[in-house]
Amino acid sequence: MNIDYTLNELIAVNLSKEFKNGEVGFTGLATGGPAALYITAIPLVAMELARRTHAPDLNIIFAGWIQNPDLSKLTRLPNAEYDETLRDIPCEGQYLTYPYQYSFRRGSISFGFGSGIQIDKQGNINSVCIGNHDKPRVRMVGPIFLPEHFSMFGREYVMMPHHEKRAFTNKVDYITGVGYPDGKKGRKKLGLTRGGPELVITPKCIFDFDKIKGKIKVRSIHPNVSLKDLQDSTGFELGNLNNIKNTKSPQKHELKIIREDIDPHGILLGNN
Amino acid sequence: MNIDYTLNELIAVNLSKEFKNGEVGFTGLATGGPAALYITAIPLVAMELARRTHAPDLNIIFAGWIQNPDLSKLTRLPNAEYDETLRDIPCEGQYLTYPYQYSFRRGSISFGFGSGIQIDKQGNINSVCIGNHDKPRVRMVGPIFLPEHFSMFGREYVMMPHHEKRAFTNKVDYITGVGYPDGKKGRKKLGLTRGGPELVITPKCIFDFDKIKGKIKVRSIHPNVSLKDLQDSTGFELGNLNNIKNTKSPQKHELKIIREDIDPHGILLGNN
Amino acid sequence: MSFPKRSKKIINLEDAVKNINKGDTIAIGGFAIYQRPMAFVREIIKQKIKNLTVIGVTNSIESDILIGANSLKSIETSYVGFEKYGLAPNFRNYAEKGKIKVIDYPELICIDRFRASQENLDFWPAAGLGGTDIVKLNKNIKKFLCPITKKILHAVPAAKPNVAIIHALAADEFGNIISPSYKNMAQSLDILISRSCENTLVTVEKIVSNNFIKKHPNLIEIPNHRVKSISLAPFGAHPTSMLGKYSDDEEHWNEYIRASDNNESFKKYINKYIHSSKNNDDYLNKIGGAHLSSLLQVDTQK
Amino acid sequence: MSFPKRSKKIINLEDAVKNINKGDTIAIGGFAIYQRPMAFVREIIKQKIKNLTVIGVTNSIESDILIGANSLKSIETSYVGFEKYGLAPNFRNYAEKGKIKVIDYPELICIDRFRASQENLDFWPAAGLGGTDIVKLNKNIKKFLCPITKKILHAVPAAKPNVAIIHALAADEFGNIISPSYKNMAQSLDILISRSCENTLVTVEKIVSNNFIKKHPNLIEIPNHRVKSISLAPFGAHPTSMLGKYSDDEEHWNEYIRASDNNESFKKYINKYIHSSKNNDDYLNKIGGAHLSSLLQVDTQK
Repeated sequence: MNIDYTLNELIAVNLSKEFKNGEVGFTGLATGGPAALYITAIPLVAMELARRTHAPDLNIIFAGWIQNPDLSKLTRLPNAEYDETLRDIPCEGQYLTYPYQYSFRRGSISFGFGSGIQIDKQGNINSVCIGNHDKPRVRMVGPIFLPEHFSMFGREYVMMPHHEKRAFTNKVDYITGVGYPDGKKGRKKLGLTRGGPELVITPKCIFDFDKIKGKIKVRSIHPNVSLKDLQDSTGFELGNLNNIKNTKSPQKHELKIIREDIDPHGILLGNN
Repeated sequence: MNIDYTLNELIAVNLSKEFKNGEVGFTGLATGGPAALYITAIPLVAMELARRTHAPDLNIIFAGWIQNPDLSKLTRLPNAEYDETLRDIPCEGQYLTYPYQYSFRRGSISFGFGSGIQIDKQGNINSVCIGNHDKPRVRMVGPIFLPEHFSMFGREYVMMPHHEKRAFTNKVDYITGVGYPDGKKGRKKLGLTRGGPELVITPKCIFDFDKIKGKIKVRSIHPNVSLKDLQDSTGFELGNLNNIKNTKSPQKHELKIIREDIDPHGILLGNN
Repeated sequence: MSFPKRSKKIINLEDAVKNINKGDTIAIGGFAIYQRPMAFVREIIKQKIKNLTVIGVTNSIESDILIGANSLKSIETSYVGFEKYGLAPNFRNYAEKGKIKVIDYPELICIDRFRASQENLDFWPAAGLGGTDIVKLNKNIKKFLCPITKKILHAVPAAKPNVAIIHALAADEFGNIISPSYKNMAQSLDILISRSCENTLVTVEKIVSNNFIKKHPNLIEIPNHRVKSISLAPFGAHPTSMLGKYSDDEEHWNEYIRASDNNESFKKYINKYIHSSKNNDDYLNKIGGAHLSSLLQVDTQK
Repeated sequence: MSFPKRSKKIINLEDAVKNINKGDTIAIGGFAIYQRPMAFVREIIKQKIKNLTVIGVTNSIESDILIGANSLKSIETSYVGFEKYGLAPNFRNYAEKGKIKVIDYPELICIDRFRASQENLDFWPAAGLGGTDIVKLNKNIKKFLCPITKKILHAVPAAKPNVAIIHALAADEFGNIISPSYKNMAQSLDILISRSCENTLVTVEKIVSNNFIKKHPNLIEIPNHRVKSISLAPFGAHPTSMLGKYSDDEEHWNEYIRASDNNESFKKYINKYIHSSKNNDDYLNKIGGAHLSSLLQVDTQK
């Protein structure tokens, strides 16, 4: 039986299985279509799906300050952190003193979602610049909250909306968030006692990490993506991919929950 | 011309002259008649008098969280920090997040008022215990906010409701707040870069400090107190007091402001 | 489609107290004589849990009663006293007999110790402690120099409570706690300690619906995932006050203080109000409906 | 009896800006694209004050416009961008040409730097920075070990702004500032920076009576003694928003972004809205009464 689903649905469903009951998931707010889709909309659907399947006690933190929003009341994807749209959405808590009074540093957040312009083989992420820092070829917004995502959250899902050679590189030009230099051991030596990237999710595949060796590896390749396409779009060697499995297709009942209950108007995942 | 005044009025008027325009004065809340009179009521009257004479921009912080209360609306001296009496008194600000978010440590407070069970020649104060700490002869409440009074406020007025030998001692049994061990130099060596006791005010005299030598000395003796009485009530040598001046008597207009404007019902200073 | 159900966090006070073990280090919510989780504390005494350490800021009857019931081995705080009701009788008595270990910290530093725990730091950098006996008598405070300016500082150890206990206005069954928007020290510290510890046990005046929570999301400063259990305990702070809800019970404070005059009378007090009370409802009946009603406040401030 | 009069802190915006000197390190209130003291920033540009350093948390148009007007020498922050309006054009352009020094800090650490100043610490102890280029490129961050557990930490330098500038709802003539009780990051950070600096210059939407202040004492989180001057500047955050009062001006943001396309058009923009505007009133007339009215919000939340 062949079920029809979109790439966004594929990613959301696979992500949802990563979350355990009782955990707390953190999304920030990105803007611009692809970034917003990957670090806000897909994670929200994935977490809501987890709540409706195996993790009813999962807490969703939306835009850094809205706890367990009623997503069915969304009329559009909010594009500002502090405007009426988020202020007025029904929810179970507003962390108004976020973030400086809150215990994110203590480990309140089980996992988060982040993105950058580059990620490398060790899982380091870059959101600052391409080229020399003091006169860069491309200057981006800055570190923002990524160093915190990569050190104080329990784990980080790196969401990359574009799978291109220049973004998946041997070594990032600027380390905003630290991956696994010399593995978990290396993190510890740097004083990083928790957290780090868990998966890297792209339109073509899902990466995970050999956390001992400190090396990224392909966990699964999305259906209809060729091994050659994947390697050609990636700036570092992927090694032998012959035994790589396909990313698991969504089940019918999972798609039904997404389409009928979580995102009936296609505000989050679109109607593509 | 002889003007009739009370000891409380004498102290309040003399204190008021210590405050400069634009300063911020801090009172906590003590309970029990004598302590409350000395660290709360007299300071409030003194500060209000300063506001009405030479320091209109003086800010009063009452009970640690009420800014510039309308004292004429007091119907009794409040005896609790967080009850309706203080919540409902008209004022210009309530520091509800006091004290941990506030910039007391940055130097917001010009001066404060504190007391203890012992004070010694160097100006060290004790509010913790008499005798050995782990099995004391007398155990008092603890350090409370005094270490902060003596290190982060600009200066401290020590208000001692009883002038007795056992309270004015060569060396306190426990240093809660640091005076001038080896003078100001000694404070600096301990990392204390600001603050310290300025005056010690008692029912018999006003002490100040030789801040270079780090030694308490009598600044003035209250009218009608004999030199012998003063020395007999003090646990350390006062030295030659022959040239000591009398504490300055209040002026008629100062008493008029206190009696008619600040404390018309005698709620603060009593009618004694 | 039927979805899995969320877990409820409501348990009996009796069961909640079973989370406390002999020898634990506990933080008790409230401030001085305000909003203390007294119903919870009474149940600790009823269950005869011993050898506890209280880490506090300013403490009063919630610790004094534990001391008098021989439940505390030590207390780390800036103050134990009853404010307008004078000195804390059991604390003073036990301290002077050397029967309780007292570790003194300044008031602000006591709060900093919880801030350190909240932010996962093992210490807090404190200025202004030099020369005090607070430092001299406490080997856990370490002198160090500011890494940037080399100024003298002291590293004060984080609070690190095993368990935190607070009394709050209301919660839903999932454990989202309502704090009033007009807060003072008691509520501010409750929020802080809930963020300093993974075992926060909460008693509440009222259980409200999840819809009520959704109507007031800005009042949720302690979200369900910071809370281990919720137990219903109306008038749970009695005889301390809950500003905006009820005043402190002056009559009962005085009864307590009189009872603390000697061992025998204190035992009688504990027996009457704790050991021979079945539960919090039974306690409240002993205090009396009319008397409790007389403590209720009018509050139009949200 | 006549008593001496309290000093008033109200001065013209033009005079307030004279408190800023060439080379100063300034903190600018608000957060990202919310509640920025834009009227004040425009007056800085009008008075051609140069060589400034901005110490921030997340920055947007308030810094981008200063960069485009050649007023900034450097910026220390976690973010310069326009959120939903995309990248900050002048920031990006100047950074890529090496014409502005950018010192990167993580978002929470940016806030910690102000907390350090608030508490008179010269550093803040930060965990989790090891291995980042944030540390590698910044000689002012010093590695040190926790004095108690010897865990690896980094000492991040305090913010230490010379001057802080914020835009607020209202103030009385003595300088007591009203903050809404429903606050978000913009107002929280404004309060924090007012406590980190002895030169806080405030613009307000409205001057209110001292009696109004006395009616709402719980809204005074920035008392007069933390404030150096008050200047009236209605719509003083335009084109950024003031949640509960007015929305951001999407049309004007887009005009600004179009103008930032090249030097000439940006000069034209600055000339039209700043150099050839007499004052804030004149600016508001250029934006237009009807257009400003269309931005007003309905807010029943206090």
